[in-house]
Amino acid sequence: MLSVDDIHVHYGASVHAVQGLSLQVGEGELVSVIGQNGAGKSTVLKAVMGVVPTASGRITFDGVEVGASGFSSVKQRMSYVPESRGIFAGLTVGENLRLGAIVRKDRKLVEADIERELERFPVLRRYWDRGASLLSGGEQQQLAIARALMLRPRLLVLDEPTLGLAPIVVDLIFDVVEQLRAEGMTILLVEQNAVRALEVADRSYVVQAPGRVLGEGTATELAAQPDVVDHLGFTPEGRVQP
Amino acid sequence: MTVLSTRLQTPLLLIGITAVVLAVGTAGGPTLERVATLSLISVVFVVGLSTFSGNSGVMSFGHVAFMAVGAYTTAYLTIPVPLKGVLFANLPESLRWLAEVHTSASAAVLLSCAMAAVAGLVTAPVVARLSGLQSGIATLAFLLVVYNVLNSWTDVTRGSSSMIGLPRSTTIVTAFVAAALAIAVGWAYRTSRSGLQLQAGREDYWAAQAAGIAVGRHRAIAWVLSATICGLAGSLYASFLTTFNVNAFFLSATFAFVVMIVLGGYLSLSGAVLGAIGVSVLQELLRRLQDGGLTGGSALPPGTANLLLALVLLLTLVKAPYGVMGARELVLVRGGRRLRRGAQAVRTPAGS
Amino acid sequence: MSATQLATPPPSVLRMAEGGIHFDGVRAVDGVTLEVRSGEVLGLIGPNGSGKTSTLNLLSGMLRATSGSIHLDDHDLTRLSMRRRTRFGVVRTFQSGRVFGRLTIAENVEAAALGGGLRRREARQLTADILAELGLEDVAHQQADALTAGRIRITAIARALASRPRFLLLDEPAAGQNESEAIALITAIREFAQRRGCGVLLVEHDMSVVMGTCDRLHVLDSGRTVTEGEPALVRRDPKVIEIYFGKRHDHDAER
Amino acid sequence: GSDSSDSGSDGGDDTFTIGFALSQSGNMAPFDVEPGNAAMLRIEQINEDGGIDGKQIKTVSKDVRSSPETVGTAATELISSGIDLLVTPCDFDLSAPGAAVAQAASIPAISICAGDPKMADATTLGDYVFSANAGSDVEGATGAAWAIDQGWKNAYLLQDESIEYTKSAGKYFAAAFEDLGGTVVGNDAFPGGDNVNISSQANRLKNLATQPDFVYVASWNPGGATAIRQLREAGIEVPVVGPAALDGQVLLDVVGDSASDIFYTGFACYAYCSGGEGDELEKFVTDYEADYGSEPASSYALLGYNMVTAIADAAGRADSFSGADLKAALEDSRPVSTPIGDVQYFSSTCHKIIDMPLSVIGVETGKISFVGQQRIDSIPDVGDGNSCAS
Amino acid sequence: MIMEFLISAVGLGALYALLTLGVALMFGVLGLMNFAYGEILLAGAFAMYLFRNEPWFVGAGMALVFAVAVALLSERLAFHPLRDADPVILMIASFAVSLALQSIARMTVLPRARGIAPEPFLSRRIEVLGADVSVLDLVTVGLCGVTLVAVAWLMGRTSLGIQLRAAAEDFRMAALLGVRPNLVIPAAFVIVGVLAGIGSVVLAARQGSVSADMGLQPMLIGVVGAVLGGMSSLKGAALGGFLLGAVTALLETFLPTDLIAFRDAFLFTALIVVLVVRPQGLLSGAKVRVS
Ligand SMILES: Nc1ncnc2c1ncn2[C@@H]1O[C@H](COP(=O)(O)OP(=O)(O)OP(=O)(O)O)[C@@H](O)[C@H]1O
Ligand SMILES: Nc1ncnc2c1ncn2[C@@H]1O[C@H](COP(=O)(O)OP(=O)(O)OP(=O)(O)O)[C@@H](O)[C@H]1O
Ligand SMILES: [Mg+2]
Ligand SMILES: [Mg+2]
Repeated sequence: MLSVDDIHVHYGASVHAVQGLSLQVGEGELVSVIGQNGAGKSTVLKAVMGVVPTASGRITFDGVEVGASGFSSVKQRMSYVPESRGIFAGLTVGENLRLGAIVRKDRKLVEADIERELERFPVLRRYWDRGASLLSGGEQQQLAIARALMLRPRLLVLDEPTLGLAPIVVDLIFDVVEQLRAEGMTILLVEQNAVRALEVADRSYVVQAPGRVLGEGTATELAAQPDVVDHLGFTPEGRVQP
Repeated sequence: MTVLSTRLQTPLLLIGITAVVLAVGTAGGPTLERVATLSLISVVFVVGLSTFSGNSGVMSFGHVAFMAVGAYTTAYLTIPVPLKGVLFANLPESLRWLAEVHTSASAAVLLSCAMAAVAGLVTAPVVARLSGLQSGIATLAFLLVVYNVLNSWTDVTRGSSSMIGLPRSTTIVTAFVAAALAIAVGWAYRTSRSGLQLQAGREDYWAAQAAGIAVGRHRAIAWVLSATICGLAGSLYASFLTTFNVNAFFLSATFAFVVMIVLGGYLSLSGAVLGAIGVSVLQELLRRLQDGGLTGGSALPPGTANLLLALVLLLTLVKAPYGVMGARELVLVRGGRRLRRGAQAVRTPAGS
Repeated sequence: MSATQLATPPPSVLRMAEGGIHFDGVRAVDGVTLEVRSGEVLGLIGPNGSGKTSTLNLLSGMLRATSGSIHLDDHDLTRLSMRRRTRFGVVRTFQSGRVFGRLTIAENVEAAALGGGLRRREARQLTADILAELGLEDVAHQQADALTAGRIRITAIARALASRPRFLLLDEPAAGQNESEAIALITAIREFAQRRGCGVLLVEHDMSVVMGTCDRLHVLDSGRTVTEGEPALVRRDPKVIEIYFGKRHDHDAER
Repeated sequence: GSDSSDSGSDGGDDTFTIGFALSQSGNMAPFDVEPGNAAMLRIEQINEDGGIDGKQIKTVSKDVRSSPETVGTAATELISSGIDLLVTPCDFDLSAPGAAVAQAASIPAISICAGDPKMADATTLGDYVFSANAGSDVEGATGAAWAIDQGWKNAYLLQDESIEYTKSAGKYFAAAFEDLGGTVVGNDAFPGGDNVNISSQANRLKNLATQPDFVYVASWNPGGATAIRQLREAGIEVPVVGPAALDGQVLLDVVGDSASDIFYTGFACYAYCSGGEGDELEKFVTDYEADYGSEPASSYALLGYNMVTAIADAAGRADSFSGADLKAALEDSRPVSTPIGDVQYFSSTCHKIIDMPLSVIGVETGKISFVGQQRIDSIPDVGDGNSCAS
Repeated sequence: MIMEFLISAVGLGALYALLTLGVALMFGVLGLMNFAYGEILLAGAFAMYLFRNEPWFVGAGMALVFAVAVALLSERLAFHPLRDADPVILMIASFAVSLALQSIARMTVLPRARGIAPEPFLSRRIEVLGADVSVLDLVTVGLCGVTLVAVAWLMGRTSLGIQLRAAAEDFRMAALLGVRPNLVIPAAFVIVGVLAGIGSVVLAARQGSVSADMGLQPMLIGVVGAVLGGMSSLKGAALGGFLLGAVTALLETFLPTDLIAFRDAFLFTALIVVLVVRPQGLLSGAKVRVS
């Protein structure tokens, strides 16, 4: 469904952050990307969302090229939770949430979806009328995820969605992710919590700076690759190496 | 290259560039000499402005007022006493002595700087307290106040009438010396303890506070220092033109200087210097172009020069949104003449 | 860090008594009393929005307490500005990094050293030491803007260290770090605290970091203290499990 | 080769070169463009008539773009290109830097229409500096004399504080009016500029115990016109008198069709103004329109035209075109004939027009028309060292 | 008499509030301190001049059209390519736009000031509560009120308003959510153009003249008033503008004649004092948390 083919991304003239990375996400699949700080994970997601231009390579979603003229990720129903959360500080929590569904025409269902998200993240209901920047870090993260879900996306792109969340909310997020996957949503997930990421994902990519794939496959498959295990510092089946 | 010489590269290069202006001006006949002198005076002013704005990140619209203070002080100190008797016939009793004082040209320059510094000191507490846009508007308000007082206090300032009869003591050489001095001082401040802390405050006020940096105090220091340099520019300007009136120190001058500093790159001293010289050269080229001096006689419609200036300004901003220099400084690396790449201003897409 | 400028200060205590702050009806912090002693790492945990950052804001002077008091030993800090508190040695970092974007990493650290009142030469020396200690030498002359989120967080910590803290208040320093990096960071913080006799207040959600670093834990919920004590005990507290760790916490702690 | 390095000092030259450093662009251009055009028109005419004693007048123009620095630069450039005489902008302050350059080079500099009386003083900017206008002192005093002639005894002075021209017009009006036996029953001021709001001033005036016979509005366009309009809107219907800077089509447009009883002392009545045309004036307007496509929009244009007549007259009498000789001839001006009658230009102490009849012009229900000519014998001495005062 | 002073102060205050609103909107929404606002006003006023022989409402309508057209044009040519630039740069760009528009106006249609005859209806005076009041002042107050309410509703309650504020704050993120910046940002310029158009109608009616540099002072008033009131709050901005106007009128009323020339010095000193006491402006807008 999503296909990233040998892309290169530069920042300015001197930083070549992604160098020939490819990855595939099939319909209904949950794919995670893990790797060290600065490996280029976020950059790949940005490229997928058309936030940064690719110098070469192709990214297609449903056969349509991303970044080609006229393409809008929203039209393709792709939702994105960026690393920086992208909360609008000048808007209220409610306005932020509504903004997630700004392109949707089905007003009634939107209201229902808002209700669903408020059930899921009660804190949002509590602060509905408040400026979004006043929320605590973790509360903002919840808002960002809820907003992304408001689109009813076909592809959900999450960049470290559990950043700054309390363990109990981290569990909630992973539950949500699993549930969405069960409902058939396609998800591309970047996560520092590699253990959990490998656990929930159908397949994972291990990325190494500067933006290259080191290994790819299910947790078990990855566990069989010595350089991956070496790089991660633990076996991807869930146990910390001594 | 030793540490010392790397540190001194930028100011030396910049002084070298102003020396080129001096050379061209000296060799090129009276008109060119005049233009070169005025552009060197602009360098002094813009370096002064940059000492505040470049380090603090607050764009000031008020510095022209310091220039005015310098110019008026110079006028009071150097206009021959008999002429002053005529010009300031209605001085209030308490200020009568002003009509009698007279100093040498060099003392006048020093006192002009001192007066501008005093004006800077008086206003410094306000600047120390305000940041960002508020500060920008406060500086604008300061300019409006100074302009209004100069324009209306006719008995003392001659109101909107020109000051006349100043002896011509600014030459292209003194202008060059002043520009070199200003660059040296500007650079010394930029790399000083206070300068670095102020730049930190520019980047993030709260983080700087958390690092124990008294941003307001450093802003005030930079303000007073830059006021002094701008006072110098005003003094040079007055004794170069030998006549001026209050309108020379108002919005159009402010905008002209702000254009210089922004085009060059308002965060860097090199940007200030290059902007001042570049825009001066551009202005003169456009003037000659419009008068037909470049096209061999056929003059362009009046106003073309201003229009072209606006277009060049816009185009430059579109091509180089942080000015020509961005936040970089001019350096020579290992003998080869090129700009340092390290400090480019890459913005993070989608925030970071 | 060179010993010349940094003789270990006498042991001391940073204490907030009954501190509170509210924003338009929300009691973000509601009568919290806590103490950090030099040389120890106190973990401050709690659900999202429980008032951890706000507590840190009160201690650092970013926010003025609406009630309660803050003392460093006998000095009353309650009314002092953030900057003055930094000069007293109470130094914080921010949840979002907040480096000086268009300065280099070295300048970031040096500016803080100068802000702490050091002379130029001393500041340069201290900067070099800190950069070496945190492994930032290779990027010392890069502009801070161009770094990854992880490096930015480390730079923020380096900058805090340059203020020569007696008490270091860290807001989620390990967020966005992967495991090995987080561990390296913990080690650095711990070592620093012990060597310098510096007290650390650590706000963090990553349990491996919290459990591995903290001497004591203080748990907040809705702006109030839930419990306080040894990490091992707190982790088993059913109340804390209910509001914070959740059912799966055992798994978490293992990673 | 007239434009080579042979400057004005070379008397054997067969051309006479005038350098024009006027604002053709920028905010001061409206004041310079028409007088400049009219001056060029007059030069053309003189050249067609055979020039000055057979010598053609040559012109070089530089746009000074309303900027004082550019005036100096343009003047330097013009003088080094060998002009015999420099014409500087209508505004005194914009003229000054150019005049200073000319003074240093001993080349006469004449402001095309500066009205500030200080321009007239040979000791201030220097003895090579002149202005081809009568000055706001004359205008103020003339307005006062005319009002007295109407039998008006009580005046109210509404002073625009924005420029020197308006300040001295007001000052000389008040002095002359009291000299002539009138009373200034009150005065008020407003800051002027293009954002005029005089409702407070109007309210104060309306609540005055003694209502004046007329209001002297010492202001300039377009702010002055706006002030008059706002006076009328506030219900103040007494006559209004003002100086020449109120002159022009714009006054009529601003005050509108229903406004009446507005008078000012202009230089001529033509084009938009009816009733004053003599044949010569009519010819000036037609010639101007033929050259520039529109009628002049204010009577300042005529000042530029007359200036050239005076310059040509002096140059014709000068021993050579050297700066010193030209200056001497200028200071020894004799009355020259102009479309508005004889005008007496400079003397050695008074470097502006010494004697010129001013036209009193009135606005009556949307029409501007000639009311009469007014001459004054002397300018009151207000103690500001005015070298042209009696 | 006091009543008359008050009404004229309120009238001027309302005009200033109108001017300020446009500047504040542009800043609040786009981070653009628009120095070219004065030339947008100029365009409106010029339309009033051009259509001075038509019925008054035709001129007023065309003023809106002209102002909107110039606003849109400036967006397209200058601000569009600079969308990500920082506020100082945008401000300087707007200054360049202002310079260019002014030069063009001078070179083509407005080489010198032009007059617009008074509209009899607006220059009438009527009796209100025993005071003799100008209709223009009343109309200004009414227009200001209606505009304020309309803008507040538009920005706060409509989807366009939300999208605008979002796009202003984070251009890329808004686009990722489906906000179409290429529609929404020009929409902001349209709104600002309409505001400027209304302002220019009032301005033209008061001043009766149009000149190439007429926009400068109103623009300064707008900028200063907006900062005084608190940049990020429209209500604050309107209040700031209103106070600026009212205080100006009061100073003119109560300053002795020989000090009236110093009106601006008093006014702006007061402004500085207010800023020092309340750096965030009189009404600060949405609070943004530092963390
Ligand atoms: N805006 C930017 N300008 C310059 N360089 C950048 C920018 N953003 C990222 N980089 C560089 O690109 C590389 C990859 O960064 P990226 O953010 O994709 O890494 P990441 O794998 O997401 O890291 P993390 O785990 O810390 O989030 C890094 O070396 C980083 O320094
Ligand atoms: N300036 C403020 N104005 C209004 N409400 C605020 C403000 N600051 C904090 N709050 C509220 O106070 C509560 C506590 O916030 P705080 O940031 O201290 O939480 P936290 O414990 O740090 O959470 P997290 O783990 O998510 O960072 C939150 O509900 C937040 O919405
Ligand atoms: Mg990342
Ligand atoms: Mg927090």
